[in-house]
Amino acid sequence: MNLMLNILLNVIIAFLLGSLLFGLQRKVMARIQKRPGPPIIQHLLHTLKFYIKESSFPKTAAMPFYIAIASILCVIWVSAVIVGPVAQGSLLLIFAIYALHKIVEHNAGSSSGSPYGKLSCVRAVFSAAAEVPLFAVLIIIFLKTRTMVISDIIAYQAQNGALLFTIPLAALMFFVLILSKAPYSPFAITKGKDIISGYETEHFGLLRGYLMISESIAWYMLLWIFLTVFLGPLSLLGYLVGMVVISVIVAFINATTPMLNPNHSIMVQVTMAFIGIVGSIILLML
Amino acid sequence: MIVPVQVPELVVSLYPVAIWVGIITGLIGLLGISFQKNDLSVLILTDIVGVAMLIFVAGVATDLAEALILPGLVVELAEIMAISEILLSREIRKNNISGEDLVPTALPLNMEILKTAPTFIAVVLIAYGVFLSGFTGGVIAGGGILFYILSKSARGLPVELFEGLAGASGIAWVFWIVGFLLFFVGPPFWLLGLMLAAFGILIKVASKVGLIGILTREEFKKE
Amino acid sequence: MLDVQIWFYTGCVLVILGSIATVVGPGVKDPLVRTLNTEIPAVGVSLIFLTYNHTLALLTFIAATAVITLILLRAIVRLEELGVDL
Amino acid sequence: MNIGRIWNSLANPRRIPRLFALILGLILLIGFFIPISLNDHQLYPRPTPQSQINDQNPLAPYDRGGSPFEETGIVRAQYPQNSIELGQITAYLTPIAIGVKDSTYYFGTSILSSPGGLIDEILYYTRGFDTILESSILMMAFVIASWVALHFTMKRDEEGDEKP
Amino acid sequence: MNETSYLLYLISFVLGSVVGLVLSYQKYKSPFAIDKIDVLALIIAIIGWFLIFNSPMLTFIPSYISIAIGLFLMAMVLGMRPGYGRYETLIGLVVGGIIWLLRMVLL
Amino acid sequence: MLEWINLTTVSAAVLLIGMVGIITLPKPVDKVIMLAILQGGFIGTIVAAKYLDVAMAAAIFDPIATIIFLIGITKIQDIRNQKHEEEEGNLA
Amino acid sequence: MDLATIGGQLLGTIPLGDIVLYLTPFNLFMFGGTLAFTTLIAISRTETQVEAEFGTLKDKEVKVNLEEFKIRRFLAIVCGLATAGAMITGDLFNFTLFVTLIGIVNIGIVSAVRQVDVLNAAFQYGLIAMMASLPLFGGAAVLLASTGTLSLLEIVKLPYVTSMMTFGSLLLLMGIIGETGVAPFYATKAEMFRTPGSPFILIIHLSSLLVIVRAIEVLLIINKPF
Repeated sequence: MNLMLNILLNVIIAFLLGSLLFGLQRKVMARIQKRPGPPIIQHLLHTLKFYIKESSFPKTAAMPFYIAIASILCVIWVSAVIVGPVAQGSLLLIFAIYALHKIVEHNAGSSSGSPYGKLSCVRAVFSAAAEVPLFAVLIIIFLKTRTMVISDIIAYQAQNGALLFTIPLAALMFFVLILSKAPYSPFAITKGKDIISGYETEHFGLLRGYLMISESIAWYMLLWIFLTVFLGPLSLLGYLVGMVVISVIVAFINATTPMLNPNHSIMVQVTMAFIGIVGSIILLML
Repeated sequence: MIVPVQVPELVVSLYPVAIWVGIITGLIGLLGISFQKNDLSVLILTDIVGVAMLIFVAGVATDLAEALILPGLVVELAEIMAISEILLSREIRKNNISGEDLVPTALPLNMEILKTAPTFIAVVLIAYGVFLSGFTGGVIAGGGILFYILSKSARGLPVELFEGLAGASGIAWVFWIVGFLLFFVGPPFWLLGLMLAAFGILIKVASKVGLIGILTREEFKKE
Repeated sequence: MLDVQIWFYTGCVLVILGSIATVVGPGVKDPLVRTLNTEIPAVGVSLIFLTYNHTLALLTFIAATAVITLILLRAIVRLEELGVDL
Repeated sequence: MNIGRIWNSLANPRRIPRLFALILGLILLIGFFIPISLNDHQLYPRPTPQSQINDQNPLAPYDRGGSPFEETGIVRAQYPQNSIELGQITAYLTPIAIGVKDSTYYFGTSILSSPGGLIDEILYYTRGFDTILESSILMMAFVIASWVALHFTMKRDEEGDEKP
Repeated sequence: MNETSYLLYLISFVLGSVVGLVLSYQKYKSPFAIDKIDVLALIIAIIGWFLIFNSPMLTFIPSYISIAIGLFLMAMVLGMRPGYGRYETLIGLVVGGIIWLLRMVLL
Repeated sequence: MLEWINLTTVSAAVLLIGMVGIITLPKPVDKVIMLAILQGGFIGTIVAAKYLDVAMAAAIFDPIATIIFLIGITKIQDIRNQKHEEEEGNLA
Repeated sequence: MDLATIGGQLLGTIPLGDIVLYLTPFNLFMFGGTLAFTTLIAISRTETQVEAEFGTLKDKEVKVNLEEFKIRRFLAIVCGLATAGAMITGDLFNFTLFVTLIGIVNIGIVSAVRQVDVLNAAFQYGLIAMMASLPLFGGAAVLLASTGTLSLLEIVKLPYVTSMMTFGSLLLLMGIIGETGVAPFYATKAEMFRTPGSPFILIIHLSSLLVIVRAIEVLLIINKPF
């Protein structure tokens, strides 16, 4: 198939499915909390809605940056789709993209000049400090499979069985990473409702639309990586089912837990990462 | 054979000792820092940590190791300078909220050596530094300039010199970059590249170190 | 060869004892004394450089130590002037 | 003490350098328990300490052979193919340096640290990029220190209008 | 099931949800309908789920088209305004599932 | 026994004496004097290694360090005395 | 062991004497990303913080004045370039120098502010940066001593890993953690972000995250786990 077409196809799939999963998540959370909840399509409609709304820019914003940052977020996640499902390139590259995502998250908050965005920005730095140790997951995967290239990891799993069963602690750490990206999660300190909408507070109209598109793609990509890396070669139906299952689990956790105080959120993550790393290394040595 | 193929045995036998000494020193310094409450003391103790780092590098005892010591030294010097300045600025900010103006104490020193020696020592050091050239020469010549400024308390240099010196060092840095590129772009002109690099960095470092003297000078000017 | 060993081990002794003195030595509550004590490890390191014939590094180190001392003393004096309690 | 409080105390910037120092110290301790030895196949090896000066070599301790513009000195670089003129610099002596060399045995360091000499070979040629960074670090530190000094520590009277 | 048909399914699901949402808002004015089953919605749901699970039974059209249509119809019911279309979806799922089971067992 | 007395050992001894002196003597000015002894031993060591140019540079820089310390000590003492007087003045 | 299993196929090298920079898709992406951000920062103006005042209903605008703006922009650009360099360098010592440069410039970017708390955080961060020079340079030196080379392209070819190499890379990691402020050392860094001047402080965050990602690659190259 034509490469450009393939990319386009995968990006659109990522966007649509990511939005639907977010919608599903809200629905599940609502049902757990005994509310009817919005339709599953709601998150997608929200995203599209912002494209027909008027865009306005705060007077206090850091100008070219404030606009550019929203589109950069989009660009980096599109490139994640290219590296991931399309090219099956290096896992390290995807994590570089994830690091850039943290940076954009941070700066989207601070470039507007709003105090809420600023708080979100400080928290983004906090939380980045917590999520970085989780990159140790990469090292554990590398120790196990001796490669960083996604297609090789898939081949390894096809031969030796899914990694989920051989390095479960790494999978757990990665799951915490995914959890921290979900809205309303105990670790989502950058988007906590105590700071309105976090870094998105001052982005309206078109820019907000960009942000929401990228978030949907990001969610899809994180789930995709988790399924690919830990569950081995899957059919498209398998991906679909896996993503729905993980989204529902995440929704269940989010619905039943409160948000943690920023310091505690970080240290919980770090402690888990520490246990995960040490435990995995012990498991590998056995 | 002037240069051996392998590292001499003496050096190999000394290496573990050097590393142990480095570890012990680093340990002492770091433990000292971790139980130290006073911020200024911590700053001084980081000097010890830097010493430990230098031992680590020196122990390898090749020409390469020596070439690596120099950056290490520079980093230490540069960071101590920047951080001590930040500490000062923090404390001034913290204490100056009431708006009272602090008058620095005048230096009551009236030593003979401060009147006669500086010019001579400074000239010797600068001449020697120019002869050495390169980073070492820069530090030595800069030390000479610094000492001169420090000692000539009454005849302070005008503040405009600050910008001028800073500009000179920027230009010198560009010389150095040009020299560096010349090595790879035009290998036959290596001698020109060498001279550009050696004297560019000499001027750069000397002016930078000399500038420290101007930072200290303001204390004396207020007499 | 014995000379080399003597320099090296004297350097080691100076470095270790000097850094202990800097951390817990008598009177180190006074930052001035602490800075003075840091001169001992500096000389010790110089001896180690000498052992390995890093003479150029040694030359630079001697000059740089003087500059570092100056910077530290400047900070100490200014802080003393401000009368701050760190 | 409960764990939440310990975690909270980690958010205090003042404690962080101390904590870092402690952890770093503990990691340094590992160094005592592993075998440490110097790999004797090093790049840029140098002769036994003091051997050159004991031989009354006027270029000690940095004599690496060669003569200016004619013969290259001996330098074992990592990638000789990337440095075409390797060894020329260490063999080069300025005219002043030649004069000093002929008159005394004990000025080798000075002679070979004036342009030419092994350290220049390494610092400017084979590892020139390091030196660029090194001088940039110094420059940046200076920009910072002088900026802070000029605007805050030296000018104390003009800042009354803006308080933190 | 390649990526193109995957995209087709997604789009038909989304479109179905949108259509269902819009139509249901026009049809029902009150926010909640408790225990009332809409027959039309029920029929649509059953056809939808039937098509999703049992597309091979309709040999005269390619399966990806029938699944897409099924998803569209199913989503129309599933995507109705909050509080509507739950029981219809459930019944449709059960019916579709039973037919699928029977087909699996019998054939 | 006598063959042990050469420049190297003597300098090493001077170095150690200087070190002990710096650590143990209580007054800063005494410490500076002991620092000068330490540096003397250091220069002796360099001379024993026959690097006269380095020894020269060290010989120039060491008094500079000493002077810097002296200036610092005098200044700090001055400041402390002033503060002390102010406090006494306040008391009176 | 091959570089291709980590960052993808080797695309090319830039030889500068002994220091050889190399490019894989991974390095290239991070290099390009950093440069893009740096360009954006260079052309942006800063945001204005609006803070509520106590006691009245007025707002207070916290702005970055022009002088401060210029110096911080300059330092931010230098930091961006240093980060870009650290992404593609193939020499250990060069890498540590880049990291050190990033560290000192980061301190500089916040040292120009007026809030005491931020200055305090900058000072504490500076202390860590200074201490981190011990593990950074020390780690590189230990690796040099045990392998006899500093070039990553040579280290990757070595068939063995000694415990000394692991020790060296552990030190290196500690140094990078210190310079970049990873948990549990995050507090000094995060506090520095409370000041206005958004595009410039962005680069602090950018550099630390990318350096950490790159450090993973370096550590994997040194400690070939098989």
